[in-house]
Amino acid sequence: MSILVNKNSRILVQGITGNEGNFHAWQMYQYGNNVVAGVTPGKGGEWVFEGKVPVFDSVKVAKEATGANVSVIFVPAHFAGDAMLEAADAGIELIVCITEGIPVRDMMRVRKYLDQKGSKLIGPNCPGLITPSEAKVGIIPGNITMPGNVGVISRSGTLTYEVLYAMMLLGIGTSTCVGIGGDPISGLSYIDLLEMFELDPLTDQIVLIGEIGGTDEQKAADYISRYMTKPVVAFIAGQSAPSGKRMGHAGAIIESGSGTAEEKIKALQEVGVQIARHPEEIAILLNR
Amino acid sequence: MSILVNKNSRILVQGITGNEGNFHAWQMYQYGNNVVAGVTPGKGGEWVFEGKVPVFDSVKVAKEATGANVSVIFVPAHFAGDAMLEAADAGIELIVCITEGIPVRDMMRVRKYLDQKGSKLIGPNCPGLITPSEAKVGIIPGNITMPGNVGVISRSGTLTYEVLYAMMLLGIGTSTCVGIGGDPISGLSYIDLLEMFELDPLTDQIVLIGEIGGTDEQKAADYISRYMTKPVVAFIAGQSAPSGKRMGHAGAIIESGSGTAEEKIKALQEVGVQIARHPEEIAILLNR
Amino acid sequence: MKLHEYQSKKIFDRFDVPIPKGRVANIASEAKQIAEELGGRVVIKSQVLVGGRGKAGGIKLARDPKQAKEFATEILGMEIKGLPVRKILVDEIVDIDQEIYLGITNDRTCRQPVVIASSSGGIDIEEVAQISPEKIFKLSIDPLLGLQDFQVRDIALGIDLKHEYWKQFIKILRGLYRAYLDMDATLAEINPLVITKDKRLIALDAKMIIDDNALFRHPEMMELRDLDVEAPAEIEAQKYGLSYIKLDGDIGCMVNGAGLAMATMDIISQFGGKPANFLDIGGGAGATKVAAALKIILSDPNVKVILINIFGGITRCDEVAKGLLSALADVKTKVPVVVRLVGTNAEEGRELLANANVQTANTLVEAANISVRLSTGGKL
Amino acid sequence: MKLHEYQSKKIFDRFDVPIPKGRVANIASEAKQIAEELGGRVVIKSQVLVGGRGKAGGIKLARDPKQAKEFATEILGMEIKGLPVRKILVDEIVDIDQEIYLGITNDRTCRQPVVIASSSGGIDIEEVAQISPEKIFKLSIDPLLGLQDFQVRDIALGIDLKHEYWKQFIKILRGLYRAYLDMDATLAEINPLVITKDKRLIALDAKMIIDDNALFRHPEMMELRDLDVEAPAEIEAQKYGLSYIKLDGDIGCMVNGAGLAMATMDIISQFGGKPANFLDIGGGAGATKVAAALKIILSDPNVKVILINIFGGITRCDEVAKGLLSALADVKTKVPVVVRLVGTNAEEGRELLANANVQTANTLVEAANISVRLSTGGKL
Repeated sequence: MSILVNKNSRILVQGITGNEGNFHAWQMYQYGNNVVAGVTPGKGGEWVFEGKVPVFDSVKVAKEATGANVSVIFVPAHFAGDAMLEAADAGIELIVCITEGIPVRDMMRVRKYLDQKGSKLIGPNCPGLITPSEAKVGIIPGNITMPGNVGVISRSGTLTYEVLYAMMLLGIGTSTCVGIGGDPISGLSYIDLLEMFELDPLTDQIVLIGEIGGTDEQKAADYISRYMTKPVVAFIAGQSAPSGKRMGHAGAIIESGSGTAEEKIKALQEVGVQIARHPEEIAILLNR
Repeated sequence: MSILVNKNSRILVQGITGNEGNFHAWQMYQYGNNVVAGVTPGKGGEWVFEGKVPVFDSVKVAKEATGANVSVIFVPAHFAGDAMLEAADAGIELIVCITEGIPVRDMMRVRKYLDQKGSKLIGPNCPGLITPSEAKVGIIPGNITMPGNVGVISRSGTLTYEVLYAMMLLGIGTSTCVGIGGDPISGLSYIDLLEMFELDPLTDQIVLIGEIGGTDEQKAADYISRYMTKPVVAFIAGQSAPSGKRMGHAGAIIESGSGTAEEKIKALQEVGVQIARHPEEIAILLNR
Repeated sequence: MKLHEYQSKKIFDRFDVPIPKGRVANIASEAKQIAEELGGRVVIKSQVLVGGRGKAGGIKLARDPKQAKEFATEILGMEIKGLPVRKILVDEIVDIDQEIYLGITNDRTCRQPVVIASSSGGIDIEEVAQISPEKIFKLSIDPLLGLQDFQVRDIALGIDLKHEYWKQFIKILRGLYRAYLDMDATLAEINPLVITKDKRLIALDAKMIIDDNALFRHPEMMELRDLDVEAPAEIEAQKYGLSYIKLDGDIGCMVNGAGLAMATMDIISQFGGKPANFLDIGGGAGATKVAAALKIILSDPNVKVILINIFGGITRCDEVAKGLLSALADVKTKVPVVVRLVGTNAEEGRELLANANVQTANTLVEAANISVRLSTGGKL
Repeated sequence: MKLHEYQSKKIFDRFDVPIPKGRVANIASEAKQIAEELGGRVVIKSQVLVGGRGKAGGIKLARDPKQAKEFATEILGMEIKGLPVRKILVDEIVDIDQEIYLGITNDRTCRQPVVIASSSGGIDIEEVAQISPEKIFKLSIDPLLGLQDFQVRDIALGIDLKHEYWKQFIKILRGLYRAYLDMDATLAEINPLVITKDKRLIALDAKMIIDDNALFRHPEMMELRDLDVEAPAEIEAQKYGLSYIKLDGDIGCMVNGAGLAMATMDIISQFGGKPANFLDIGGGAGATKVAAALKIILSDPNVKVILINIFGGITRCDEVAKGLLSALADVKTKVPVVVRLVGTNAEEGRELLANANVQTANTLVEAANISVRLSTGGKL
């Protein structure tokens, strides 16, 4: 078992003929065989990956032809909003947007429309998700994690890999790892995923990787204290970050003293979440 | 029994201090005592009708103070779209818009938003509705109809009065009479109301008053043949209207031969609806 | 409000929809000059607000400026379906490879804007819709979200447009949609949108209809109004907020409410009479409005009798009666007037009329009956 | 991207938000001239991108043009919170009756724009929010529907604005919202929005922050950029798509991914070291980018050691290694470099580095440990 994606997921790649899209779609394709189609407007009719994966002009056509139900988006920021709307309009159930640098104004409209359509969104500005040995949707390297009983949720990209890798070195695998992205407006939240992991029979414990900015970790803490029975281990990045400076992610900024790592750590500790001092320590704190 | 409004309806009048709004709100007030509030932005704090009905600056405030659940709108066309959005946003369940001349672009947006909010709309460009002796919401004169078992649905205004009056002269009353308005984009349709009347225990037969333009009457005929058990009598105005000329209502135009009275009459007759040759004949065709 | 081709093209141009080079002209010598500027070969297109200009000879290709002047003279002297040609559009000729249809209108059923496209452009789209509906591609637009690029691509796919033209097509449809929205159009149409032999997409023809209810947002549009297409009485009626349409019969009608006005015309027809007009005095009509309505009806010399049917709703019958009496006192017509008043303040109204010796009726059937008899020379 | 008050006011003016009469000046004599044009009494406001200008003496009221020049000279010579004052805004003085706060920003929680208003304007709004939250009125805006007039009225009601000012207030908030939307702002703020003694509403101060991610839609904004507020190395970094922030320590960091970069800084701190910077080389960083990053880190003379932590995801480690080696060959620095590479093509990368005698580490803890030791003068 797993959440969101598994070996039956039929994955579509929007932007499959671009440099990054092509590279990562190939990684995904090699990881399993669930990449069923690509979309690049204007390149419909072409084939990629030695003629194994067809490219379509639109998500609608691709979905009709291949039954795709998950779409992962690698198109440039200017076009990413449109790509997400297109996927939702075509009835794609899960949309994973890797693209970073999407304007907030676009994201507010996109999120509202997706909610109306009932499509789930992961990202943008995220590494995607992986259910080891079953489905890799996005850019999380396939060789740094293995199947297991830990659900991982993270706002960060490479920091997550660090954690997955440290876990694997200790023989700990993951049920599903989801990178929810570091932007201020995004799709599924910590709380949405905590709920899914709590209900997932094959997830026994959860890793939550947070960072400075916003109050999502505090809200997650509140949710954990109310509804979670499974143990949670967390790491919050940015304890040494100065306030008022945006640390890369559009969302990672400490504004007038709020959104600090201290606040977040305190909120999580108060509800019984174990806090790791550095990413590799997460693996040590997990039950084996 | 009745549909949509009854003696428990708590009616709010948007535009109560304008000429027409004030005149008709007074008629409504005198008809019963269910006018609980008025709204005119910038005149909050005033009172009308000998200090009996308070005026508020906004629908939200008026609703909180008085528990209004129906709003009737008399504001000028420029502001009517905003007034409908305001009522829906405040959670008003039934919005009745009398105003005519609202741009189609505004109405498309308004209707979409109201659907999202779950508010019902009657109109615009309509006379409103009346449940005789219980609630008069709009401009249908109170003295030309009486309680009874006939449900009336009409796209027209004064033509409806003509029918109600002819019915009353023969001693036939109405359960509820609803003027749905003559605009191309409007709220509740024939079908919505046929469904309500079919379910209403005190409605035994239905009068449908249509006119040239569009295909709503044909759709109603289709619905009648599928779902209606109660008898329907209809009149369609505009048999003598030339094509290509807009007959007053924004929706009343025969475009390239479609939307003619003949088509509509044929569609209704085919599903067993009795057709009156003139408005006064409707009363004669009804069961007494 | 329908716009002329040249007016629509001017709007298209503002919204980055490419149009042929060209200009409007009022006199033939201008056509010659424009043809010279455009390099000789031009098309002369009559600017009248009816369809079928081509078949009527209102569109001609000229091979040089001299011929342009000849054709211009000819076309400017024409009447097409009863309308005089007062203006011509002189456009460059482009070499056409393919003709596409592209239009945006309001969909009553979905209550949303709808884009309609077809690879079979240049001909009557309604005909295409009837004969080969599979050639018509329709796409509904969420009025809150607006037209999105992916939808434009869906439309390009829907009409099998080659990839090489997508970029131009996207720009054109975006522009057309903005024009449709910004101008409160109920129709914005390019028929045909052509692909030229040198691979450009150009709006060869242009048609826009503006929502009359939205003209308050576009005061500049009033200047574009072409009064030729409207009867003077209809223009006069609009000034007073009346809705008047002249017809062929002899029984003048004044009614409050469009539906009731149509029903009144219908019953007159059923009794063998012929209505002289549709006239809706609208809601809340005061004395001035009624007086103006009466004068407008009487401006039609065919009118032998006037039927006034007022059922009070927004309109108060005493106001109607006062307006009527003041108008009657004013025009002093010999045309008999039959009045029926019911509803709000009807009794006060009828009393006022009875005192002034105006013929009244109780029911619509009775009123129609009396009017038809009077119009056929019968006595009461 | 933060805009100066005078830049924000120029934008407000374009969107019909009334601003005081005034102009920006670079030299004191201009201030005198502007004061003369404005009738003598003016306010001289330093244009620096930090709060608390008033308290720092960066805002002064001048009673006549002569004094305007004096104050201008004074303020143009100032530094406020480390930033030199290069421009001043010279505005007319208006007589104030009431001060209001009005701002629009993005609400992360509702994922919608939110209007924030308060009858207590002119002071720090965050302070008001903490001390008297009941004085703050918030209203969320549906991003698909947009700001509606009824909402503007709800806000006017929410701050108890007198009816007589509603018309002006509606126009201002509509304009502010359009400015916020059109400019892709993440903040558009008027503090204070004043009601003058002669009953006009005017935006006395103006603040806008533009979404950096949306600057591609506003190429004209790049000209408004104030490079004073950004360190030269940060500007250089942006050219290469790098995210660099200089800090006080001595361990230079180069990391891919913002989260991992912060975690790397955190672990350095935990081991008693001090990070010299935050540097995220982003996803898909090629050799050129990495070389540029290295040079930027080395431009800081405090840097005693460089920790490079790359976990391959979008980034391919062999590319990183190549970039690193080419950059090291280029700069020939004596600063020791500790590299940790894991992930996509990591082995190839590590091999390349090992061949070139660069210090590598297997874990983040190990890498941080080595770096801290090296920075404190320790040997390996």
